[in-house]
Amino acid sequence: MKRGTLNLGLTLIGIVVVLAAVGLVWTPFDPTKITGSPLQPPGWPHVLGTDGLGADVLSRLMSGAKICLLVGIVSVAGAAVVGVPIGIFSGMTRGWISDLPARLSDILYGFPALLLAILLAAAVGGSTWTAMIAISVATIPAFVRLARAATYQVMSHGYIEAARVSGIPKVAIAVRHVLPNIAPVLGVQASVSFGIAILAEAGLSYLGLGSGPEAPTWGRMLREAQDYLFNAPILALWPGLAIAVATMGFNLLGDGLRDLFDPRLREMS
Amino acid sequence: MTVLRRVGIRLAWFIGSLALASFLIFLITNKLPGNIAQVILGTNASPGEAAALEERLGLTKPFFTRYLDWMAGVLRFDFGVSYYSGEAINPLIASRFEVSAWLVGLGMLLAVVIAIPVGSYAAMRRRHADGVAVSALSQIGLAIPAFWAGIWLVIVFAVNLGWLPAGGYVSWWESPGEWLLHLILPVTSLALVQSSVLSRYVRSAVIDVSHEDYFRTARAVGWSRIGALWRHGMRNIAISLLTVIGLQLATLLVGAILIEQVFALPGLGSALLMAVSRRDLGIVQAIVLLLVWAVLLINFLVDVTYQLVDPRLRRRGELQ
Amino acid sequence: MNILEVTDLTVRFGRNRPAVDSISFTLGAHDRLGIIGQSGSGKSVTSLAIMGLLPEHAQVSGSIRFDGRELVGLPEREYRKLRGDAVSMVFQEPMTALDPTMRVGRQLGEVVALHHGERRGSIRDGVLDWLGRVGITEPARIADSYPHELSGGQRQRALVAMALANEPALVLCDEPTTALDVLVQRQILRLLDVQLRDRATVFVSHDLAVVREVCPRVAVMLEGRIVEQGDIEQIIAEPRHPYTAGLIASARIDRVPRDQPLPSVADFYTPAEEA
Amino acid sequence: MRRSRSFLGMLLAVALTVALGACTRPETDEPRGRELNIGAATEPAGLDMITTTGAGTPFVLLYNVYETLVKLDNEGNIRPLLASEWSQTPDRLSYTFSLDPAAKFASGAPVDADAVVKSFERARGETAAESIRLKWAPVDTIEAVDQRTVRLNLSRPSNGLLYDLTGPTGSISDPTATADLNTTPAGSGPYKFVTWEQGSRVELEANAGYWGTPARFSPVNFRYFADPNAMNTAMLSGQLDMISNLTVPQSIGQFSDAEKYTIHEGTTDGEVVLGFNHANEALSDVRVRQAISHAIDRQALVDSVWGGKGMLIGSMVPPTDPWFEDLSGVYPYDPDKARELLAEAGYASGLTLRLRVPNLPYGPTSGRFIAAQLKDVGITAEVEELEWARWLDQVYGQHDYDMTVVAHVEPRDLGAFAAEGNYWGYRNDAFNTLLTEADTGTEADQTEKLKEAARMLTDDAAAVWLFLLPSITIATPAIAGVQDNQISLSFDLTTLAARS
Repeated sequence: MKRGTLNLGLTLIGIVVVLAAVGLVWTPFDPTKITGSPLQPPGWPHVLGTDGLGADVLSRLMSGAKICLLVGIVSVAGAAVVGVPIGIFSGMTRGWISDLPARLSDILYGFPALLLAILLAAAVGGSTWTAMIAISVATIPAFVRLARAATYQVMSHGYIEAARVSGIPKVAIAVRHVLPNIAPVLGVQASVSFGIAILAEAGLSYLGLGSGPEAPTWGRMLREAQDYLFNAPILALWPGLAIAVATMGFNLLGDGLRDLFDPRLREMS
Repeated sequence: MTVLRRVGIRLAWFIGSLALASFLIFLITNKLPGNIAQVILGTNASPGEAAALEERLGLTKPFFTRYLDWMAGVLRFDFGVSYYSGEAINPLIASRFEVSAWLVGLGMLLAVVIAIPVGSYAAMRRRHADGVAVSALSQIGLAIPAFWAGIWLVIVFAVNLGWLPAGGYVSWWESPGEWLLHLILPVTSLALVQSSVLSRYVRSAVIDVSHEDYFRTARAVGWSRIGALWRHGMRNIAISLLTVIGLQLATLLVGAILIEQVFALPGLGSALLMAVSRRDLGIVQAIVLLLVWAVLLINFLVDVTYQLVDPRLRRRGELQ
Repeated sequence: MNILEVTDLTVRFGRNRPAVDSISFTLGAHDRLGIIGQSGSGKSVTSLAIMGLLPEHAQVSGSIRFDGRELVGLPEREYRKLRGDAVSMVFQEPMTALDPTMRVGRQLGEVVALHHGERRGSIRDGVLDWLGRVGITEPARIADSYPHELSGGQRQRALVAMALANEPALVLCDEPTTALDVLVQRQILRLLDVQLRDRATVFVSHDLAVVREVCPRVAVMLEGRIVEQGDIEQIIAEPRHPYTAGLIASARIDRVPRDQPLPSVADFYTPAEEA
Repeated sequence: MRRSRSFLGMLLAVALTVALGACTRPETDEPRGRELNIGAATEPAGLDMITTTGAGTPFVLLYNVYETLVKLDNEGNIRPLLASEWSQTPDRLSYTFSLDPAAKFASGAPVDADAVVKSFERARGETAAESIRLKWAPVDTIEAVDQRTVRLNLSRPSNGLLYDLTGPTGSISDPTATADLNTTPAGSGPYKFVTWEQGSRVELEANAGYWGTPARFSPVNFRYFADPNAMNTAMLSGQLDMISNLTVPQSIGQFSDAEKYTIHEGTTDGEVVLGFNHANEALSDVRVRQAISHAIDRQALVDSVWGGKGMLIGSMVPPTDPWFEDLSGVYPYDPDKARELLAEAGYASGLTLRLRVPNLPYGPTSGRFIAAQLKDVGITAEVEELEWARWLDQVYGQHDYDMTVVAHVEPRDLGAFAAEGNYWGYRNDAFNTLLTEADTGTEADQTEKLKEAARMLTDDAAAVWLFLLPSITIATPAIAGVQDNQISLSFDLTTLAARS
């Protein structure tokens, strides 16, 4: 039952990863070129048909899969790399200096990804990177808070107290004791954030704040499909479906992991 | 004493955050490349004309002078006038806020009304097929982009069936009936996703609560599962659920922008997008400031409530 | 006539070894039975089975007859009427067993209102009366307090009052004193001793000394089975099962010479799997 | 707590403003005519025709709220409006206009020579937008000969002046109006301004005392949509009576039901230009520019990017201008020729260029299309989509680009290639001379010289003219008199009528 969630999540992610991996070395057609007449229905040789310009939808979907994973990985990793050390530091110290990161991340929390992306896109232009950075920055507070709370929990354990008393440097305690102990919680958060990042990228691209025409991300494809909703609604189906599958995969993975680590998570959250 | 002191410290942080946030907002918006003069003049502009317009709009004054001018206005609740149209910003934001408030408020209300029973059901029946099915449905709801759902709702209900308007907004004061008709689809698409988020939250909270000792006590004195959940479970979920809803509300005011775009609703989010695209900084700053402050305020209120109201949580708070 | 007859009661969770493995015991209308065993022995599951509060996925077989009525398979609707009225339970965690968001008096009054809506008008008086009977000195103030404003002992007293408010015929006590310090433990035991005088009681504990104070009869549970039951003094004097002997020895530190290691259950009994 | 209370106060104030604003909305009990809802894309930037530039303002106000002495009809002819007749001296240095004696403003004040002079002086005065002021450059003095006659004395002959007077440059405002014209327009047209809800709509109502043919609709709402698809769905669900211009022509099929919609297709002044940055080394070579011209199958581009609805053009002149000449065949689609030209120019091994497009409906898709086709001839185009304000700043302002795509929607904008510091970095003295000669010469001279100038741009491959934006107006069958072409800056409501 518990494993079911995890396995389903992994299967869905697997589909996306395979699409992306194959897309790295081979796509049926060049996704940036016009290889057929516009708006062909699914068939042969264009398995999922062609888009409004006549490019192969499957090829673009495959090429989009890798960008989608890239967006997820970069934005989640970026947020974790910044947020987790801050959270651990804040969790290991006492006094106002411990509060500072929490309050700063509260301020940051006031800027949702969309707001950041709007400002960022205006500042440096909309692109896949803009979307990744905006999503990443907006995800930082979640990691800070979680890492901080989890660190508190771990710090109350006797062996950490012992390590501190015996003079082991703080950094070593953080790396050797705290990090491994809070890793499961962070893993769950990462997986959930991954799903959110994919959705956010789609939203940003829809508004024209995300990936440009050079990158056929799923959000971008959805936006382009908008113009053909009535002639070829199926164009809006594929990227929408892909987004749903990927997001659901990571959400389910998060849930599955949570169930797996359940007893520890319950006391922490 | 200690509680008061802790609240005091929190208040100081809060005021500091407000000030810092306002400065950051002003800084960021002023560093945006491109300027209003150019946008107003379009592909017709000559450099001299743009410079003259900038001068006229007061954009050539030093940065700090402008920041202080702006803050002085903000504290008197006067956001100045739009560079773009010369109209006062306050009524503009008020009318935009009205739309967003209805959209987000009703959307959230509908989401809560759906989420509490659905989430509770999924929790209570989590070992049964129907409970799992409900959970799975909410998973799907979470994974579908809200704007995508909105697009399909428009195609089905507005375009094909013609039952409801596809977009636009009619004020309640103009025609309550039209107001409602125009809000049904956008509120529904917002609520579809929000109710998935909330129902999963309710589900896990209900599961947690049903493992609590007081829940077992309630059952032992004769409450049914539903009765115990309603009488003792919901009371305990309420605070954290309200927190989640409150924070969601603030972020949704802008987050609903995708829905506003799909349904051509003149809300805060689309006003922000429009103002940014025109570099109408006065409006951008006003909206961003209000939203960020709203989030900070809600955060602050939640913290203080935890400190004052529920000592059980305070102890938890001390840990953090 | 016996108020409670448990016959061949077996409780199973999934495909695991039964948590309670065909146990039987009986209880007269004013009897008190102690059930003793370590955690995981099935003693708490037994009391929850009697209350009908086992998780949904538990499979229960055998028979529990209360006042001549079969409880196994009783519809939830009927069961609900018994709980808190004819059968009630005192739990071991006074710190968390009360709803933190509701005043104590209200929680107590609710138990009465739930089963006896007709007494609606007199509930407040009843609440104060009960709080006084369980030894709370300022009933009115306590009734208007939230659980976190009470001490552990006061909370446990309030829980006892909740369990007794409807004058149940059978009270199940699940480690009611375990979480309290020794002094308060003593007070609560004395209170229970007085208040449970006219009722049937099942008293679940891991602590032989505690059980000995309130119960004349004891059943020893191990791995879901009752390994011996009977008069408590007799069992202490002549334990028949090595596990019982271990329990007794480990409870008598005073008899251990200073240079000897403290005895533990393991010195007397080794679980079959590990042997 | 002080700070947070002031914040709460603000929120409260917001709520109050909402409530009060809504309660105090003027209730008009006058009988209203048939309502007309028009979907539009470009919102006004302000309501004063003289100080605001941008297409949104005249679109709503010109000919509807404000009138001009002469107006441009949808075939490109100049017709009388406030001036019932006008004449020009043989030396072409003086225009005399006779005002229609019936003409009066919505306020009831007469449109007399005094009002016209005041409006014109304002239009060329300090406060006017530079682009408008510049149009008055040939005019020396403006005089009121008598109450009904106005004379313009020119310092040099100008062919463009009369045409310019049909636009915002020549709009006549009510001199008795005291309110700020930027928020409260005051003109003599068949409609009066009611309200502007920024980002949402502009409402006009019939001017009950109009001096000419009365308005046939009231109120008229111009509703603005940031997302063209939202505009389409609004039309499909019956919320709009008209879409002023369909900006996603691919979706035209949605309106194919002739029972419910009428489609009016015509031309506009909007040339969609693939602009080159002539400061770029490769692009300064005419062979590279010609190669690119040959490498793009423009018909295929129109077919897939603009639903096959745009007309192919070869230079910066739309077919409604008198000096139009069909130059669309000069650079036929010929990838081999393109590769040849590139090799000649020394780029046989390839060339990488940045193609920075604005995020307007035609931008990203044509960017993708062009990049795909240039790839075939060995040019790598790195497509980047820029938000409009950034495009204006970086491409238009700072010339930071190699290639870009943008529609030039201003009428008679051939001169853009002659402007000092134009964003293409294009400079051609012979071309500039032709333009000056055209403006000062006779009407026949003008046509001849401008034809030559347009041809010069084409031969030089100064840019690639991808296509001419079509005017696609969708209306319900109940609306009659919808014009096919959209070549003046106005969305002229006076031609429209309700079919009963």
